[in-house]
Amino acid sequence: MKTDNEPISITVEYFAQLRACAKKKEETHNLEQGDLSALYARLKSQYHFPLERHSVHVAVNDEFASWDTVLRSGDRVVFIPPVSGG
Amino acid sequence: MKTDNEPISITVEYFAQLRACAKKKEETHNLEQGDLSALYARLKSQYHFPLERHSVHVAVNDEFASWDTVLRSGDRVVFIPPVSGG
Amino acid sequence: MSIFQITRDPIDLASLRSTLLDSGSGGFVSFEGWIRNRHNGREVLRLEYEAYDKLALTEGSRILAELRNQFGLSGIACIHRVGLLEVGEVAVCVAAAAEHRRECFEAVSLAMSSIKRRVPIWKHEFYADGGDAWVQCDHDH
Amino acid sequence: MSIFQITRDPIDLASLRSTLLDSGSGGFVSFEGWIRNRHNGREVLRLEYEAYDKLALTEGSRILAELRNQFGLSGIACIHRVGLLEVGEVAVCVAAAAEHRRECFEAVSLAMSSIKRRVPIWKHEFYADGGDAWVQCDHDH
Repeated sequence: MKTDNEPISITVEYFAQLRACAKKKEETHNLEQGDLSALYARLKSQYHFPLERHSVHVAVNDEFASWDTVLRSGDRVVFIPPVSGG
Repeated sequence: MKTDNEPISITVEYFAQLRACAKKKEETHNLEQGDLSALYARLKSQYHFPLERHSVHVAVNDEFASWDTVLRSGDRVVFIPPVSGG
Repeated sequence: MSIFQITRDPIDLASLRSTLLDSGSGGFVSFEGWIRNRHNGREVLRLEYEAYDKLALTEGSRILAELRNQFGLSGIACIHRVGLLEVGEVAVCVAAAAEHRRECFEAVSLAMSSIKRRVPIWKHEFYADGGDAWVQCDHDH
Repeated sequence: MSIFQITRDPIDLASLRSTLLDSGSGGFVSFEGWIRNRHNGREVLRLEYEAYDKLALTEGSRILAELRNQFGLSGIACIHRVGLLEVGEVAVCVAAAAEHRRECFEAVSLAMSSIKRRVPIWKHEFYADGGDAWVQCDHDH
């Protein structure tokens, strides 16, 4: 059984302007356990995302999730910038 | 020049349930001068129209008219039962 | 552009739509009135619509022109069919295009209310039980 | 019946409509979103729509199923196009059928508002002046 400090591996997929900033469609991250807001803060800093967290939604494994969701190894995360369909 | 008592000739055209009651599409009437409400009262009595005047509209020469419009010779009158298009 | 038409033939929906195409418009709303198989609990076999053509065209055109101005539509059009119609056929189509969608929804919805209230067209329903009736729409479906 | 679809091909409007045909329905409303030649005063050359397909389908289907129940529709369907679109092309179509027309207007209008707010689809606009932008629709057109 994993301990709380064991690193996990997750996949992040990017869309729209976040993909343009990250310059990639998806990538795998190995990181300490933490929640979605910590992950977004890290990536925002790394890729200079122009969007504050409050204007972004997030999905884990293809369902909307709350920012305090704790990540588990194997999770697939998508940050959702303001949508503009229709 | 006509006097006020000279008889006039008008055409009446029937639609929907009024045509069904009158059993005709149109007819010519020679009558004393009078307004549209007098004409409707006369035809309602003659053909047993089931519609009171307040639920009927009327047009003269292809435009809506008010019931106190006085008829002139040559006028073409259409009584308009409750409409149900659409 | 606003056009009100009456036809005895099946309504050409594609042609109605194409008259409204406009590269400055981002929204298009179309309403179709279909002949239902039931009315007030009775099974409907077919309907006959009849119009006082001349005044119907005048009044219908007036309604559409008013709405076009009121909502700044790029266009609005209506075709109403008359004569014998079977269940499932299209009795009327109203469509509008505008910069944004809200005006289209409002205008088409109001057009239908006004047409049903003001345009001299009548519906004669024939039922499976052998009866028939001149429909009186006092309320607004 | 409620169906939400995403396609890379031109939207087949006639086929969308035919999935909703229903002899118990008297009203049918269809909305189309067209690519406009201008946005915020800039001349638009073309757009690229991109979708997070899996969640877009889940969320879109959820929206339509909710509206179908809420308004007792006989059916509601939506097709959203993604990929490169030119001015004048149809980006999205939502259509609904019901016994009476009011439910159709309400449902299609609400469907569009919810889709624009909740479904993960993004619009990338390319302008005649050489610029481009990811559109952010915070307000509701």
